[in-house]
Amino acid sequence: MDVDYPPSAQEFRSRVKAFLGEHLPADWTGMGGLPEDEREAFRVQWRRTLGEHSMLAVSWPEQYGGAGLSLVEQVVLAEEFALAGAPQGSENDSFGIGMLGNTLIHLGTEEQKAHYLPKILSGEQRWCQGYSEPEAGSDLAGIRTSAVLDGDEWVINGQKTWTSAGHLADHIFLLARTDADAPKHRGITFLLVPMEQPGVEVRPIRNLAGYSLFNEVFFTDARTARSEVVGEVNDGWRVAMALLGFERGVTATTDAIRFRAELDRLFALARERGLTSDARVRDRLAWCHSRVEVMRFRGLQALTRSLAGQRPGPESAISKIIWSEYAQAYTELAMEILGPEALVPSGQRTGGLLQMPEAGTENSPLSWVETFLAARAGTIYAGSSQIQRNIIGEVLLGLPKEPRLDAGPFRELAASRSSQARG
Amino acid sequence: MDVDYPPSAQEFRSRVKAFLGEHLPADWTGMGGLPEDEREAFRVQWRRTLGEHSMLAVSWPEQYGGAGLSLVEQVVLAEEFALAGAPQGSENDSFGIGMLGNTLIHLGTEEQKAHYLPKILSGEQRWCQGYSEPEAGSDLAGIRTSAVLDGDEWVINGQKTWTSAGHLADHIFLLARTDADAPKHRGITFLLVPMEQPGVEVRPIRNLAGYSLFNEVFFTDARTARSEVVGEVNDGWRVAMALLGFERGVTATTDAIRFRAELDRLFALARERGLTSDARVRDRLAWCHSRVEVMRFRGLQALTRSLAGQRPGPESAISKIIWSEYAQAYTELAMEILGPEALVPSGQRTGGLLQMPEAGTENSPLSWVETFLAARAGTIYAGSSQIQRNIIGEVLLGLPKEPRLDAGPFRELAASRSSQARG
Amino acid sequence: MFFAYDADQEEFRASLRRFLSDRAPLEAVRRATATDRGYDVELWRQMSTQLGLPGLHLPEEHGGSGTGLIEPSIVLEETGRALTSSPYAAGLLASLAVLRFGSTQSQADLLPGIASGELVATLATAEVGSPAGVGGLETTATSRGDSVTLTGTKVLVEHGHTADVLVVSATGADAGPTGARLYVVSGDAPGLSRTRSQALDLTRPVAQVMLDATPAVALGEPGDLSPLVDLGCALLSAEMVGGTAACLDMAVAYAKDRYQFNRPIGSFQAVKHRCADMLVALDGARAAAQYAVFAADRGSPELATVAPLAKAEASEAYTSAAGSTVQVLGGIGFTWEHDAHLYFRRAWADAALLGGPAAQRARVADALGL
Amino acid sequence: MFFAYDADQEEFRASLRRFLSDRAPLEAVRRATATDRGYDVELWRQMSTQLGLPGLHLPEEHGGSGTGLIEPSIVLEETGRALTSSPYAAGLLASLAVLRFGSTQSQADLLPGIASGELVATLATAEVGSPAGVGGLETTATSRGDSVTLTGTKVLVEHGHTADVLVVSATGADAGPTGARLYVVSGDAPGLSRTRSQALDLTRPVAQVMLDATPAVALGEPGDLSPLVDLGCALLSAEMVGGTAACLDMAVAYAKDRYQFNRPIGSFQAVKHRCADMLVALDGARAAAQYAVFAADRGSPELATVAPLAKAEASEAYTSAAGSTVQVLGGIGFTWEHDAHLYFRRAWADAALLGGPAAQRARVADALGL
Repeated sequence: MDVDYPPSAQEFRSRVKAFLGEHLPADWTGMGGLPEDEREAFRVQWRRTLGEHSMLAVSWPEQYGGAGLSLVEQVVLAEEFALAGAPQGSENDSFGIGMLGNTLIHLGTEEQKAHYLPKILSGEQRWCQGYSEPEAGSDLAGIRTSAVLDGDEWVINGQKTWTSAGHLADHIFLLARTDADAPKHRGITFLLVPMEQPGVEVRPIRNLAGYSLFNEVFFTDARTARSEVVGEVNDGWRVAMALLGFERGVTATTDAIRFRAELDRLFALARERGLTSDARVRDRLAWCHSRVEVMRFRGLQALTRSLAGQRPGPESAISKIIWSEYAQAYTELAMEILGPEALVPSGQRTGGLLQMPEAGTENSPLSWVETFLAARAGTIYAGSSQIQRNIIGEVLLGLPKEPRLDAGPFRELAASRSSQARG
Repeated sequence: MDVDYPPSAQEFRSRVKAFLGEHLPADWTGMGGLPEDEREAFRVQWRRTLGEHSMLAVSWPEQYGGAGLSLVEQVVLAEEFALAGAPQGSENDSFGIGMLGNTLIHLGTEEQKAHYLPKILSGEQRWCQGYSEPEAGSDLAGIRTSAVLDGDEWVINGQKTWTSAGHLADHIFLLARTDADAPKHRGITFLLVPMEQPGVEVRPIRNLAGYSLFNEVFFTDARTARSEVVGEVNDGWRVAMALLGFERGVTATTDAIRFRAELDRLFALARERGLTSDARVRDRLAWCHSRVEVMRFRGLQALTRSLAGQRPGPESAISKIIWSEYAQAYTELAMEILGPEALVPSGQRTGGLLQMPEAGTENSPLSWVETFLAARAGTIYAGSSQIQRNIIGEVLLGLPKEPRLDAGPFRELAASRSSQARG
Repeated sequence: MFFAYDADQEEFRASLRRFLSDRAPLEAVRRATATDRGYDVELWRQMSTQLGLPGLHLPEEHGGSGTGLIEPSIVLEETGRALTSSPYAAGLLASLAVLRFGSTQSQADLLPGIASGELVATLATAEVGSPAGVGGLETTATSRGDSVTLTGTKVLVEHGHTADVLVVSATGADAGPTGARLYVVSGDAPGLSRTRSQALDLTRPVAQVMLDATPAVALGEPGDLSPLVDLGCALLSAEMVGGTAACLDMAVAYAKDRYQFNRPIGSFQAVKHRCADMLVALDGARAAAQYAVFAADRGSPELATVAPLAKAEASEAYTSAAGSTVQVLGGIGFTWEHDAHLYFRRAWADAALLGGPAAQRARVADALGL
Repeated sequence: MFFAYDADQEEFRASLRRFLSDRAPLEAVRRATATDRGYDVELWRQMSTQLGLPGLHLPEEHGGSGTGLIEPSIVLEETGRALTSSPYAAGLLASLAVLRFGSTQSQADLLPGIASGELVATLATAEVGSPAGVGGLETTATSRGDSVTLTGTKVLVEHGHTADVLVVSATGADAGPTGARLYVVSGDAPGLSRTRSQALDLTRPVAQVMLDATPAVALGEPGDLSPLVDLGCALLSAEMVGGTAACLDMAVAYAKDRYQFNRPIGSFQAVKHRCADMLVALDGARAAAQYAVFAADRGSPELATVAPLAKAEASEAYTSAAGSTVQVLGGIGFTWEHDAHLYFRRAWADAALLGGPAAQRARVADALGL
């Protein structure tokens, strides 16, 4: 069955295909097919091309310099880029254009929109996100980074962590505690902070595969103007939650495309090793196919709901569980297929994976080992599997919450934690 | 490797083997090999034979009419009986001889010992156990059955459930709440109660396979003498916990023997169906073998510790998880092997299974379907898998408990539960 | 159209769910299946005449409503949820066989009666050695002049002991290149003996049907019967999704209501996360079953991979959910009186029908050319 | 004797654990493996001379302590727990090959040096197409008069780039009925080139060893080398059990210490039960590994089923525990600086060595005559 996209979307798809055919290099197989030392130059050039053809801030209205694409057009574009293995922008664009840009468009002041949106789009500003802290992981609302007004400026102290692309950024949007006497979710403010100042220090975090894709960001009397608040002071939790929703729905169908490409790679690996006739491996490969198909079907359902005007909601917790656990399962199967080959894996280093290799990456044992290692992160970041199951249980099924020990003013919680830790 | 039992134990093993060879019918294959209508008569006759040869209350000291066997002798006897598929007594004996008898020997008064032990041994009294209640399952200490002193008698009101062999019993040992103002574990008393009185009613519970192996027992102003307390008044929780320990260790090695017999049956089934060459089935069968071997190895370790004088402890939670989850896994594999044959399963009804079929049972599809259904109970009764994992986490690993909502006087808990249920 | 039920379909589902919960709650299902016939004839009459279910998918010229397969899949999902015992699914599959393989004559003979609910039809294909019943058959058709007789034994025939007409697969000289062909046998034909079976699944009556030189009529020309298996898998998946959802509802309701340690047990992560896992599996199985039905409805060639895939996903979701439900319910879930075991039995029975999850995945691997 | 370690063995284990935790904590392991040689020579000297580890199991006539295999398994469990990088395991397996297959002369030549720790020996058997390295070999021995040369490539040779002597399996005219025979090659032999490999497992140096007409001496007579694989599986299981226990300790300590939502995360059942599952798997794997080692120690024929079984159990326990540990630790467990990934890598590497769990279960099924 070909699920029917609207004719206008299919017409747009042809245009995107034509654009990609025209502008991608002739021998293009994906970023992973480029020599490592050519990738950065390609990214810069490609971003410029996208900008010139209004294919960069595709979700922004045209009045802000965006492409003003409809949702289904955004989806079609994302699908075709995913199929082609072409990036939709720089590593900072998902934060600047996708998250902050849309948040400002919905919740920012006119001044903020006028000031920031052009700079984000032009690439003059490169943004990153400051949410997690060492003591606030699953319990994100337990953040301790503080912002205190000093005249017309916020003075920021604390530490953020797991800041991806932080070393490439010059601005950060972050959550800071601005009222420690309020309950934990109520005293948080969403701030925009320049990073090129003495009070901000970025240190890379090396991940278990040996790559530095994340950073710690330290704030020591760092400053930003009093006006650099998105939403209301002490209402930052709501802003952060709203932000999460803006980009969802567009990527509903691309996960399955990317996992399909990975599965094709795995099928090829199994065929090369002569293992497709092994009944156990064969069963597991068919199971993997089923999981990727389920992602595709669920993606189409989600997209259909989005096109009908429904906002994506907590059901994304189900998607997160499915893809992140599948990512571990299929890479473990790859390890089984490789057998002892995985122990001294041949091939090129990938340069670091957030989730899976770029399209065009060689089908080498080392690429699989690095994908396998990277897959451990999926069940941890952006809400661990434990947190997702809480959401599914409590929000989708209406099961009762656990007894809470973290009500009351944040100041007291922080103090009680310290005394418990000593005790 | 033959793990070495002490020479004296091996000599005793020969005697048990000889006894079984002499007294079991010539064509004996196990209780399951007897026609259903001959089983009861055999049980009665066999119990008499055991009694005549001091093979009944094997764990009791000789002064109380027991066999006075050493621990290793008890184990050897249990092993040989399990290998032969011969019962060690009646269905009530595990409660009367195993649980209550040993509890009285350790914690009973001289009068209680003198009064009860001979009657238990002779079969004059048949005992059952009254612990669980409809509102007190995993939370056993939440029992509501009350006992109130009225002169020289306790007056008992409430309901027990999951009382196995209750319909065959004429006495029950039970836990009753005797102080509702104490915290929940502290106001419970261990009582001995005759069942042949107007205030006690036994109703069978039909299980999901259609058999009645358990009962509800209702108490309406039932009475027992003031002296029928084991241990101290309001100290019944400790008595109940002590009771759990008395028989452990003896059965450490018999689980593996019984699961081995089941696995041999499964291997035969798979061979009959021509499925041992299917790589998936073959892998699962080898996995089953590994699990049963692990039970055997762990049993030998547990026995070794017992013989060295260590009391069995919370590590039995690990054994419970292993065997109960394995029981579901191997019976599910049997369902896979049977395929559509399981849907209209041919064969004799088993008469009801507590866990697995008696030795000698025919290797029929119906016997497997009934074993498969019965296996669902193992992860629920005697402490669900959830409770076992709490024990493993908290007692064996020292992980912190959850916030408790059930401290304070039991009376208030019961009241708060009622208001929550209304709310 | 995009990938969702439309508003009419959702309304149809809702009204059917109300109807079944009013008219055929589980205590009524238990009563009905305990009768010799195994279903409530009056309920079936209402499903047929009042709701028009058996003819939904049939062409209007034969008295049907011409809806395609999506509406029938909704019926199956809801009857699967309610464990309704009725000859609906049996008639649906039999009529799909007639639609696909039947001559104009046999369609005109059979479909109007099926559409009205007056003719109870069923598919008698499975044999002991052939779970799907479209190949490797032992039941044999013998032609003598114009007349055909069948000899063999069919098992797991839904409502086979009461059906008015049976669509039977058989091999024989006229079976064509795939070695199997469909025949129509009347319920009162000579040489036909049929017995209701003692089944694992208590709420779906099945029978063993023995044919001994039983007169039969060829349904149409010989042809590859395997698309029937794919249709069966797709539709069975929808039914299983309904049952899985019922299990989850039951477990969640109990977890909210049952207190231990002065807390609802659903507030414990051990229970909460087990319920969450049930929903994750259900949601995936539902998407797969829905896609398979949509593919079947369109006659898409994707059906050959999607149907077995959906059957495998739905089987694992259902058996796992039914087991988890018994676990969450604890002791009460292990009793005859509680309905949990009815679903547990249905789940395992459905999972084995037409081949279990591993067999389905083997078909997927074959179809992928692995 | 019954099925437990005796008091001396327990005391030996405790003192060894203290020694390793004082002398070779994980930061020292990281430093040692980052050197070219890949281990700390001074630590190895202490393990050899102060603790006498390499000779534990060797006969007293060759300078050993004659303990049997249980004590070496304790060493492996503890070095597995500490991820100690040393040529202990390599020398143990090489010396077991010498004990089992070596002539009196080769035993006298090699064992005293191994026992004293002065001669670092290793087993070079695995090839790309032969993980166990005792059959299907491509490395070939060629005899010319009294001299033998070997040609071929060995992989995954523990400490192969530094070992003084390598015990190499090869096929050839003199290999006997099983097609494989063991030879001794000196580390400075001509035609020998060896390179340390970039390995998944960061804490166990392995090398690729290429032999090009390299002079060798037959270790003894030809014979069936498969018992070496069983010994290897049994001993590797002990090592994996040690690593599994270290993972569990790490996860539990963190779960007690880490607070989120104003509670230690170990008080949440999601974390608590995951840790409990780690202990369940560890406990089973430990029993299996211990039994396998006891069987190996006695030369019991049970070893042929028990060794692969133990290897499969230990592999699944270790890989699962290492993954769970990363999960319990959350983000911090995903960093290079934290030690969790050292165990995660070792777990998966050990699981693949000598064949993964499915391959081991296939061996079990074969041995059971299934």
